[in-house]
Amino acid sequence: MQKTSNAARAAYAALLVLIVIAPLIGLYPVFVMKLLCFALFACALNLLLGFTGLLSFGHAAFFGFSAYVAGYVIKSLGWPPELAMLSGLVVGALIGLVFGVVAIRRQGIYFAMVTMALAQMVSFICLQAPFTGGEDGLQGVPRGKLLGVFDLGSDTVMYYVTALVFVLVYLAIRRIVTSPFGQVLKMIRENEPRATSLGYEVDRYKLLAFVLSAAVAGLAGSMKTLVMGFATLSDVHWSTSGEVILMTLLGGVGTFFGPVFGAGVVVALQDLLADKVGAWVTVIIGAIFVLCVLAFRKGVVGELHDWYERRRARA
Amino acid sequence: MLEIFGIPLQAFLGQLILGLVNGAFYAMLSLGLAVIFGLLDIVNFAHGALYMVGAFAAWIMLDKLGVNFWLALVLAPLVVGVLGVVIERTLLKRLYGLDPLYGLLLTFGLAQILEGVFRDQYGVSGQSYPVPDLLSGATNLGFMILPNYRAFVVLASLVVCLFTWFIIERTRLGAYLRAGTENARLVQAFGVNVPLMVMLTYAAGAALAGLAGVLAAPIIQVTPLMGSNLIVVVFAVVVIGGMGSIMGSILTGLILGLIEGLTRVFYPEASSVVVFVIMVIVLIFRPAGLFGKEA
Amino acid sequence: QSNSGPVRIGFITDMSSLYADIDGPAGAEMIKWAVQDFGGKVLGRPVEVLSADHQNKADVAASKAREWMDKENLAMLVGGTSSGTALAMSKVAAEKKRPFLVNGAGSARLTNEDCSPYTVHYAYDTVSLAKVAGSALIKAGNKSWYFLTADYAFGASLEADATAVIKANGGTVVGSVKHPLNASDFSSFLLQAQGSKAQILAMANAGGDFTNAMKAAKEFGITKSMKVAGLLVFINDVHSLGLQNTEGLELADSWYWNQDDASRAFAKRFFEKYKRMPSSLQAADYSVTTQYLKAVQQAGTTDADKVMATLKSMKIKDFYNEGTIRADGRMMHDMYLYQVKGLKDSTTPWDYYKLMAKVPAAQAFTTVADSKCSLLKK
Amino acid sequence: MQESRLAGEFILETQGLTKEFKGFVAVNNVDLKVRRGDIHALIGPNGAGKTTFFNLLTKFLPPTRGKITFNGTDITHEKPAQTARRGIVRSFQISAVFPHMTVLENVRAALQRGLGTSFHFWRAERSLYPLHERAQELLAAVDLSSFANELTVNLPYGRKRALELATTMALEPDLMLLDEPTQGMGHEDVGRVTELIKKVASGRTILMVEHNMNVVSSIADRITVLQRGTVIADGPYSEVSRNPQVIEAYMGSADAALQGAH
Amino acid sequence: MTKELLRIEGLNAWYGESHVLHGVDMTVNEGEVVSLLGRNGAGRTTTMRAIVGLTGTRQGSIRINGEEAIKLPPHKIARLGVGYCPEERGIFASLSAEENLMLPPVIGPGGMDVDEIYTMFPNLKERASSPGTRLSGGEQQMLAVARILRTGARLLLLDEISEGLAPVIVQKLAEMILTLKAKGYTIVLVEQNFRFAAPLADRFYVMEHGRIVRQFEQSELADNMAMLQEFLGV
Ligand SMILES: Nc1ncnc2c1ncn2[C@@H]1O[C@H](COP(=O)(O)OP(=O)(O)OP(=O)(O)O)[C@@H](O)[C@H]1O
Ligand SMILES: Nc1ncnc2c1ncn2[C@@H]1O[C@H](COP(=O)(O)OP(=O)(O)OP(=O)(O)O)[C@@H](O)[C@H]1O
Ligand SMILES: [Mg+2]
Ligand SMILES: [Mg+2]
Repeated sequence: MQKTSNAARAAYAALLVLIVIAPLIGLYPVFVMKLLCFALFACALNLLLGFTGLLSFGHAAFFGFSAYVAGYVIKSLGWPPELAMLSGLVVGALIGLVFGVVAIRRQGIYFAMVTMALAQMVSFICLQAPFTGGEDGLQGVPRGKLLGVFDLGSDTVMYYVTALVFVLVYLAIRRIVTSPFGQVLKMIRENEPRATSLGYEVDRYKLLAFVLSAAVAGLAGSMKTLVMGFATLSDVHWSTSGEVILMTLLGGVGTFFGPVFGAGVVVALQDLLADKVGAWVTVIIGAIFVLCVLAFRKGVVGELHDWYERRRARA
Repeated sequence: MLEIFGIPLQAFLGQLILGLVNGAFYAMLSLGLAVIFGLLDIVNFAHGALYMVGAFAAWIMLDKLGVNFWLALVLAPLVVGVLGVVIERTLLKRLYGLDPLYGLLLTFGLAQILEGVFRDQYGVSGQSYPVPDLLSGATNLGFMILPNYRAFVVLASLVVCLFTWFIIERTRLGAYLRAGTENARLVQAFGVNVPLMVMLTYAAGAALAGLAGVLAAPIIQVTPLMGSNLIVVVFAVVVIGGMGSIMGSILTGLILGLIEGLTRVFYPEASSVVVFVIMVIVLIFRPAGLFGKEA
Repeated sequence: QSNSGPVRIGFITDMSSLYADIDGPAGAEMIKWAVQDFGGKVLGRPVEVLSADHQNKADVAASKAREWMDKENLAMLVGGTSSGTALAMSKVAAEKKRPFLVNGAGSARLTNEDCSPYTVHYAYDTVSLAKVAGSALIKAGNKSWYFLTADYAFGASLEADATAVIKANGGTVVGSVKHPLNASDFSSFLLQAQGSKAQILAMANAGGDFTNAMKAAKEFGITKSMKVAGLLVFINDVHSLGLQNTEGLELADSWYWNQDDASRAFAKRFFEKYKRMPSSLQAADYSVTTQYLKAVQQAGTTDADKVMATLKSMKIKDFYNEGTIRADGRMMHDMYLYQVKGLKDSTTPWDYYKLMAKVPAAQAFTTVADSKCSLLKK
Repeated sequence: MQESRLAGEFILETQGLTKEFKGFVAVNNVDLKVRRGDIHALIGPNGAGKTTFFNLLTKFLPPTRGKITFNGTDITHEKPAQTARRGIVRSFQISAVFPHMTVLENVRAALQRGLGTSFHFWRAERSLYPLHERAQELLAAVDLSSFANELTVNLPYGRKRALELATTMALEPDLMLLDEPTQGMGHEDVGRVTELIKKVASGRTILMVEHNMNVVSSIADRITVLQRGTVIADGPYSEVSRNPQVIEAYMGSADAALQGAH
Repeated sequence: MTKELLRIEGLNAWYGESHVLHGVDMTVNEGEVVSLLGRNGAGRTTTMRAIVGLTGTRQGSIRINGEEAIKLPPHKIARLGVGYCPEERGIFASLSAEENLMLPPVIGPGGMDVDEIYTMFPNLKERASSPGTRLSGGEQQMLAVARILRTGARLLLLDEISEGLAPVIVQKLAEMILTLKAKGYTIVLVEQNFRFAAPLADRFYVMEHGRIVRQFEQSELADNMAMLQEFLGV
């Protein structure tokens, strides 16, 4: 297991401080919240891609559908935000279970394709189902009061709630990866037939990993609805699945912090560049994809980690 | 009037014919994908973009240089093929031997780049390409009026598909291709110029996409997004047919076109998703696809 | 909302996707022209124009709008094409209390069940399109209709509004088929339409979807057996289809470049820059900006509530249109029914339309009695 | 009843076990009995069906016909992981370790299942540390103690096989299936691994496929010879190696018989 | 004067960043059988792969039939008359056994014909139409060897060809190598199975840590047994 190095510890401390003071140093809180939601989403994908070795090209389904569910329970049923988040998590896990049962038996490229196809169906349901608002999406979802006390209408309160959820889930993912269960996932990634012959029913482990990942993605989706106030078709579109892969890849597949970094870069790019360069955003995002795959496959964080290790080895 | 499940026979037949036209495009595109996946082990996400480039190439040739359809039918695939050569030489070449997922991701990025560039240049509202004069009429089939051009598309695609199938499954070159699929280095060590073969394969796959693009241009608007709308469906076709299976992707392409046509009769909204439903069902019962060999 | 520093106006529209030609970058330029022509300043403060692309995505539109209102202290927002994005931005504007002026979006919900005190629907809406085109066609004896409808809010409301008009005028709707937004191939939908044997094939879609469907209808010989009605057709669509494909098509619009001298002057200036004629939306972008600046001037503040009150009380008149803004935010202006000319009748470039009828505002838009907007009930 | 079966003489029995591949019979009606505590070798010419037979036992392939009984229980229709938990564990023809885990973790991976916490995703890794002691013991048994914290990829080939044996032992199998355990090994390693197998065999049963007759002759208690999917001889080495049919089909000319080619 | 068919000087090779061969020198004369000995990981397979151009980076000189091949890509090297039978066999799953056999292009005259091959390996004939990787381990090994005998390559690089084969087949292989030698083929044998290689080779090279550490003739074999014992534990 990779031990937390001093450098990593320092980086985490810095990050935590940054998260706490972000709104105080003039960062636009809605932007940072959006970033954290996508970071969560990317962490969810990474749990699967990085730590189980399964590439899902359909993660937007969990993220997006849960986003709708959260919006629906708040807007139409008047549920409080904490229940909305919870329902996002649960719904994500449930769809994950369905997807998992179908897809888990396939590997590699096939797995990617099957998840993509299943996600297309979810996206179709979202287009057709009456409660999603079709092409227009669910708009104007109020944030409400957390636990009946904290008014999330204030960006600052909402921000700290989001940050707290993020930190907790991030720690939870770390725990999952190093847990006894995480060890089995690692075996599966390294040598699946061997894991089977040791008596592990790998499909069940993969399925649980898939469900956990989907649950986190669902939570991220419902958080996003709370933060932004809407859920739309682009949340379930396959290009969102592509984007979250890019985030993970850019930051570093199989590193803990990589997806967070990747989400930061991609969200920031889209935010900063959208008005300035128009269609070139797509070109730039595409180019980053290409560059990542060609030049730093381990992602920025992965490469940094390697570089640090090498330097230490030399010293 | 004769009816099938409450649908007039005429409408039924008409939709089948139209499904076949769509199927012809699925077949051509999935064939190219299968060929590329076979030899390069790359799921070519850029395939849709290459299809789009093919259509644009034809449109630009007509618009700027006055090149007619028949000439474009040859030239545009060539252009796309050359683009394929460039892509293979500069980018894909560096991925051989890695996990195929990297190929998927790289070409995904590539598709975005191509699409973005054309969007910047031409917007998304679409350009129209006239039907060539020779085929401009329509034939009254009794149950529907079928534009001659669409009949031509089906025919042309069948010819192209069968030709490609023959090369791959029945010639020595094809045997190299199939062996190269598994262990290109070893085939090369036997004395086969594999890098050249790989390059030409990608170029040929790209050219097929380009050809499909040219054929599509007179039917639909030529827009930068035309490829990305189609590619996900074509992926599903390839998976249903069995990844890497040549005949599988041709047949599945045609069949799914027909099924989609039928869906349009019974539940039009679902026509865009029926392919995925079928894909899931097929994979549950035949994990390697309809025509795929067991893994 | 501070009272010093620049006055920022935002414009969020489809700059790159389906409707970019109808509105898009040229629309943004029109807003800038309006500001320039106004002197570049209002209340002694410089006016700045921000613009952004929402790619037809409601989420992108809403978050951009929110960001500008939070971070840039935006004074007013102009919303471009597509109903979903406009509805989303309208919610944000209401929450943040900023004037939101809509041109490109069609859905009449903006001033009906989803109305807001800060939203103005300035150009056309689905109700007016339906009333103008629908009633004219029915009067000409086309009683049975079949709809080809884009499968999203705009298409649905266009179909619903048109259906109401048809029924009210004694016509019948024999069926409809929904197609996905941005469909690539319409042949199968058209085949179904043809089976219906209706007199009119009404296209409740727009932009690329409309042009594609129109082309295919021609190709499959459907135009021979049915008359096609485009419920939302812009001059750019006619241009790209060509007169040979559109001759005789009747359509409703709020403005045409060749309707009077003022319009022609504006169009000439536009043509010099873009080598094409402006759409009604681009004209409306210019107009709505000018009117807003006038209202600010008149109110002596950029305060949203005061500016809205002024806008709703003033009389509006310029080359684009003439009328007043109703309490629900609906700009009440005349609408027009045009018919596309044949190749022979078209004498100059872009000379495409023949005016068939002018429909007064009161008959074109939702009446106060029919509206569900609470702002009208007070 | 159950008791007496468990203590039965034969740990594994197959009856009429058959596997056909599209008309080609790879394993044909094999009745094999493996005595508890034996090292039992399965030999035979190439393509005789040895690996296929192993695949049937471990459920990697479903049999076309026949029955497999393990410790008196019919396991013919169980899943691979199930048979592993019953105590049938196989090692692979090619070395199969977890390359990017340390040697210690590799062994721990096998021990972990016994804790029953493998689905506990909320527990810390620390909860696995108590297993280290046993893991170290196993590593010591195969002479790998000094490699415990090495990444497994970096081990030489022979050490990997040793590790694999340690991992297999960690599962406390009643029956170990070894498919060509010395394949691709240098002479030194062959010697070491042979010794190891002998060592781990105490207290359990081993069924192995092996082409190296030196190894077979030195450790196997009993030998079954398979040809074209059928058993052609069965018995102790001294007996089988003189069987003319076996010499003809497998061992080649008589001189080489006792030595094998190695 | 015997002709040098293969001459390697100062050959260095890397897998990614790991430097595996550190200056290998060896020569093989036409018509000779040369055996490369060494422990697991000594670098014998790497040497073979370097000759055919399959390692990552290579430096030094490899002359085949007098032509410098260090800069050539694998397919050009093969065309100089080299046939390579890889350690991992390299049987193609998507090709039938027969297609596998027929796959390598004929690069020169003098190859065996298919009947001859089938007589030598009857298993292959029987399984001719089944997919390559459905053959048993040993059958695949036979196929891998048989495959390069057809091509007319005169320099055969055989890596661990006796591995996983029944003793009876190993004996046949030994006979086959003698036949090939009699026909004038030149052979480099890499073998763990010393007893198989010992009687066949004319000369031996011993490798250790990516270098050649010893070289001797068949006639000197007896004198070198002690040394081999030390190196290989034979
Ligand atoms: N999946 C399969 N499909 C078809 N035939 C197969 C399959 N697996 C094995 N065979 C055939 O069954 C026979 C037995 O194969 P098996 O691998 O069991 O042999 P083996 O005894 O292990 O031989 P070796 O000593 O060479 O490893 C072979 O002829 C092989 O070609
Ligand atoms: N693909 C590879 N990547 C990195 N290192 C490798 C690779 N293949 C071999 N090596 C290393 O190169 C060294 C030489 O290996 P090589 O395969 O040439 O040895 P060998 O003498 O053939 O031994 P063996 O008996 O194991 O076949 C070994 O240390 C091995 O670990
Ligand atoms: Mg075997
Ligand atoms: Mg070797």
